[in-house]
Amino acid sequence: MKRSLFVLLSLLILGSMAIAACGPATTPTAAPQTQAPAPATQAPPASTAPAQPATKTVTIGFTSSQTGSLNVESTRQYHGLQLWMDQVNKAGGVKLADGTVVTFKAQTYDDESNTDRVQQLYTKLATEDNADFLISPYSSGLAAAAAVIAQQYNKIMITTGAADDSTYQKGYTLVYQAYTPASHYLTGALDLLAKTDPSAKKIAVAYSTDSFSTSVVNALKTYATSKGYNIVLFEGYDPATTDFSALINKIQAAAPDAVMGGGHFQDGSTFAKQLFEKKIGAKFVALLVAPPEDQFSQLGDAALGVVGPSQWEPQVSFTQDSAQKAGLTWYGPTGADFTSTYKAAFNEDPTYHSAGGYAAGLILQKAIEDAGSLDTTAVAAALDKMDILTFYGHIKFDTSAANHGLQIGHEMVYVQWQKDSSGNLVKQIVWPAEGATAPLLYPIP
Amino acid sequence: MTVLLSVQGLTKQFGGLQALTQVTFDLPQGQILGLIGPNGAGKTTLFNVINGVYHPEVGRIIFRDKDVTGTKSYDLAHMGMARTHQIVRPLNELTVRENVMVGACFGRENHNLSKAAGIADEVLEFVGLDSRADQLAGSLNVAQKKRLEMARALAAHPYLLLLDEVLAGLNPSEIDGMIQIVRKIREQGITIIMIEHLMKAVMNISDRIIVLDYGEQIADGTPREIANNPRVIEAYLGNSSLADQLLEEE
Amino acid sequence: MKQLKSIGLWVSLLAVVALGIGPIANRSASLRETTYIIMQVIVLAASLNILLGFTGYVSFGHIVFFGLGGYVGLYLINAQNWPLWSAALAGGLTSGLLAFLLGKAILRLRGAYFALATIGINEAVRAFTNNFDPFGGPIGMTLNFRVYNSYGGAANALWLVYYAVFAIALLAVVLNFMVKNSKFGLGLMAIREDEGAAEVMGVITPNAKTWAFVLSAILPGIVGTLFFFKNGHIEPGDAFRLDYSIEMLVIVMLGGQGSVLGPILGAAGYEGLRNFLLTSPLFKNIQLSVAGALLLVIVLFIPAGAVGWLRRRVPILRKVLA
Amino acid sequence: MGNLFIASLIDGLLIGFVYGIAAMGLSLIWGVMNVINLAHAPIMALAMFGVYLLFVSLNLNPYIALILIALIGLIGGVIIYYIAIHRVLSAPPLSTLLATYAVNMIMIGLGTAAFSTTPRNVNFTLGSIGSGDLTVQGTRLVAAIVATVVTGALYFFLYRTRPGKNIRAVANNRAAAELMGIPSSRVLALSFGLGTLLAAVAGGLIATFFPFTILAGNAYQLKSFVIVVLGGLGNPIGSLLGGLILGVMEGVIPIFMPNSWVPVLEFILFVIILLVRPTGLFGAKK
Repeated sequence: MKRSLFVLLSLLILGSMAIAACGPATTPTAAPQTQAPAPATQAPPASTAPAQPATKTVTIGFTSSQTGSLNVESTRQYHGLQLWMDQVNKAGGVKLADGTVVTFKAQTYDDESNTDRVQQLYTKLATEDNADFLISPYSSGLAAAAAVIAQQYNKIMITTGAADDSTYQKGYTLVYQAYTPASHYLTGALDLLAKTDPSAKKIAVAYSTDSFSTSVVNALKTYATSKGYNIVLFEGYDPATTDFSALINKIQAAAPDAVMGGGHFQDGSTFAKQLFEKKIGAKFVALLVAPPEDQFSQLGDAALGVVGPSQWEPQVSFTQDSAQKAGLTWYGPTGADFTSTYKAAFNEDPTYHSAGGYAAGLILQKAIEDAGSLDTTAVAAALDKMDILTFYGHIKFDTSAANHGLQIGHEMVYVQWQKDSSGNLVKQIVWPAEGATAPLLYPIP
Repeated sequence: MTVLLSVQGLTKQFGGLQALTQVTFDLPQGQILGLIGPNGAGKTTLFNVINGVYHPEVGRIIFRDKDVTGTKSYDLAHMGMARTHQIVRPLNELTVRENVMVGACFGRENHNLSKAAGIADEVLEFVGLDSRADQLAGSLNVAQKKRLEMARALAAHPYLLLLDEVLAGLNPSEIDGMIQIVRKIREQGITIIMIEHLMKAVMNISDRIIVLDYGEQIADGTPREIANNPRVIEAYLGNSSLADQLLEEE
Repeated sequence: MKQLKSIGLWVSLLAVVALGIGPIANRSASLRETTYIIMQVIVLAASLNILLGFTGYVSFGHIVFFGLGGYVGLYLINAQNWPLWSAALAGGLTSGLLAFLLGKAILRLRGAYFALATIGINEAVRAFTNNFDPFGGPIGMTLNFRVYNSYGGAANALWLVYYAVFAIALLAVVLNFMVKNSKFGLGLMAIREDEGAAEVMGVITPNAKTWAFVLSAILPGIVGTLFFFKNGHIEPGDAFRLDYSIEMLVIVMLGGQGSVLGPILGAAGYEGLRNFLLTSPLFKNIQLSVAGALLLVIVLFIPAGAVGWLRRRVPILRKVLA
Repeated sequence: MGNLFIASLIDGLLIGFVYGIAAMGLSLIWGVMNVINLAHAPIMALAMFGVYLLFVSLNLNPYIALILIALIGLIGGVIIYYIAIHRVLSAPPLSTLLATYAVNMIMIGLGTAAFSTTPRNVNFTLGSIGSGDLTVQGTRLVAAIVATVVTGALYFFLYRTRPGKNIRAVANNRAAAELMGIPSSRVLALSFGLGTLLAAVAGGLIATFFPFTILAGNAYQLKSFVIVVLGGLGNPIGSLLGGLILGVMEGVIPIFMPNSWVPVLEFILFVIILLVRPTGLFGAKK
């Protein structure tokens, strides 16, 4: 039923080329409004409401990419944040030191996936909409532009979906990163390879020439060289590339043990598909961004064995116990709670973008609670001190002048597509070893 | 009599087509030279070559004692050569005055804007377009556009004026008006080459006539000589009595 | 006559001032950011107007000058510690130089061929920047927040940059007016109407076109530096965005090409419309389509743009609207 | 090294066929009516989605879906022509550029709203032949064959049939064609329809082996400009050859230098050819 509606809709779209000039009709969009039936039991911890508290609504400002190339990831991040907000509000909000009960509301605009309007919109958020706190847009480039505004208007901004290290090396004091920085994206994959097969030493790196992917592979290159690996090929490709034949032929000629790199979903999945079709024969393939996506399994056999770093996966099971073991404070819902409420609210499986969005809210909530106030300085101090474990992982920020706000607690997990007993593709966590749900499939069959 | 323009052995080809073959003539200052010939005889091509739009394969063009073969149109304009086009080319979205100012600004005398505006007004009065000065050139009718072409060329104060069928498409009274203008231009001492299909007019107004046929110069002489030249009659005029008629009518 | 003409200039300048004074009057930073973009668009559109409106050459890749200026400027600030103002000037001059070097060659092409060549150049420069390490390659360059301290802190720096772009918008209008009412401009307009005829009348077309190209490249280079200084970050995808180039064409077209007031009206109208569509709950999901449909209507039915339409409908305005 | 070269050459040629057919539609429209169709990219992208949807929902074989999509493309093109192009055909080039760009915006806007920018993938394979370094995918081979057949068919249509001859007559000289009684606006609409049909076929073919989003057409549109300039206007065989040249360049150049320099060379070559031979390497017209 849904399928045929979809077909009908798209035929309508094709047909509407015809009536295009007569003004397009409003097309129903996929973006679901949140009507989170959030079960109260799974709400994040919040102070139980006292009898007659003073109340205050705190505005959280951010832009998301409702159009343009970042639309998918950005929307998920938005959903995660929205879920957090619904839950915290439903649970009665946050109680400050002076007894005021704070609830949250979101103020958001479409940044169209490009920087042109980011500063305009964030300034509007900071001044006109009087946002108390800011969350970053999705992607490092947009977040870098927003950071200037946040710092300038003395607003705390939690960045999520912005992994680039460089933003946190530019002297900002109010920008805090929820993601593991780009420089750590693929280094774990190398550790994994080293542990599995110490004899594999030849690595080919092919990456999308965008800012994020280039940062990742530059860090990887430094790390690999220091570990005695031999980088037999190190080449960029245009992010819009669809035909990787030429590059793959070169990789094949270099005969590497492992292929690493990639960029975003589109190029990464295409690259993986063509690597498979060309029977490249590498024992280990680790790509950025694409593998953790569920759609990656659409590649069928081409997905088998591909490893990818992820900020978070539903199978990740941090618990109060693990917090105790690590000597950290546990905070927020469990992974299972997050996953089920998210599914219920948005009718889709959460990805790490969703979790990142939720985590950004959670970080802010915890900091406000700890500070007991909404004052920027106090909350920033609480963030500086923060050292907690959540369903999303460990959160701790660098407080040195050189890297202030850089995430140093959170670690990537690495997933690999494997086949279950009935031959279906499933995503397994293969690294770090403590959290692994299956051993690494090596070499790729 | 000083020679203003000397054309020596001009040959121009387009692909395999011989557009001009060995065209040679001298044009003394102050003369009106008529250029006639059937359609496709190469008359406009000759203008384009003299004017620097096309470059000849063979031959030389000497203008005011300088070899100007291969010189660009705009340089020739600065040296004092101006022309009109067979198919009018008004600058549609500019006013009539601005059209003429272009000629004055960028022509031989290289005037500034305010000086050019003055010249434009004079010239427009001369060709009888003064009442239309502030109209857009695109809004003129064909006859007015022809005058505008003329005015633009004149505003450059050229030594040599190339007129390409300025009479074509005009009604008889307009033709008379235009002929008056051409005569007055000559009185100012400007040398003219005119391409014309209207035999009566060209025979009467020219000091000398050159006949082109298939790019070849088949005759060169006074109107009377041309009218009696058997090759011209055969190739172009058709019968000899017509030629006599043309000459005698006025 | 003369007076009437300069009324046109004053009307245009007044329009820019009316748009730009708001944030200064009420010290609203949010309004300032909105207005900043309008001012930037005025500069870009007015610059493009010199080539498109006066000379009749459609540059589809004009954004290359904005991006290049931004890159050169940011590089000088970031790596060479130049002050913003001289870096911006250097950015503008570099763009002008590129236009000068390219001009003679590509301005021989006419119509759509020229448009395509400009796209090719934009793409070539973008791809080159991606490989050019001094500019950070694909990563681009990010300014250290400290840089803003030399301008009285970030808040103050953003105000300074706003004043600068405001001033440059006024300058761009004056430049448009001066070009339009100069002998040089008359030559350009002759080229626009009929290049062959202009040449025969003595307009040295290769030079005139090249200088028009250079003039239309310098200010975009300067505001490129200003924008990316304000932005704090530059990377190839943001600097050489072909879509932005096309937006500028739309704006010039919307306001009326070849007029001084046109780019201003176009910039204000277009940005107003976009802001409305982006924030309107009804249209925001299909804002691109609505904008496209509007553009189509304008192209089909009001090709002369707002100023052209007004001039045709209300002849009295013809003299006042420069 | 030898193997690398041959493998790169084969891959380049195969992708070249697709590039060629992608450019053919642009070239036809440009050659016939002097319109650069900036809506080429979304038309290709929508065709990709068309094949995808028919494949996913009705389980239709992609090649059968392709025929359906081609027909829709033809009709869609004719409609676009009458709405957006016809009125501005004799206006300055900017008008048609902006009119087609407006159509592009409308289509991309609606497409993004309907499909988001999530990548899709037609999970369809014909296996592959060859082994080791020299592996060729079935779908790509079929695409090359389809491209060749379509080129041949187009050539036959333009040179052997009445409507085709009419198109060429209008392309050569619209006024003269009208004098000879050729209904030029109907011929132009047909040419535009054919152009979009070709774009749709190219999009549909690409969907069988590359993942795509609604924005996926842009890269091919840019390449198509380069190819059209290489191959000359309105010349189907020229486009195919241009596509092959570009494909081979993209395949072979990376052997000698970093892959990321390929676009730099591509666009510099593009500008140079525009300057030196604007009629294309194989274009004789004008």
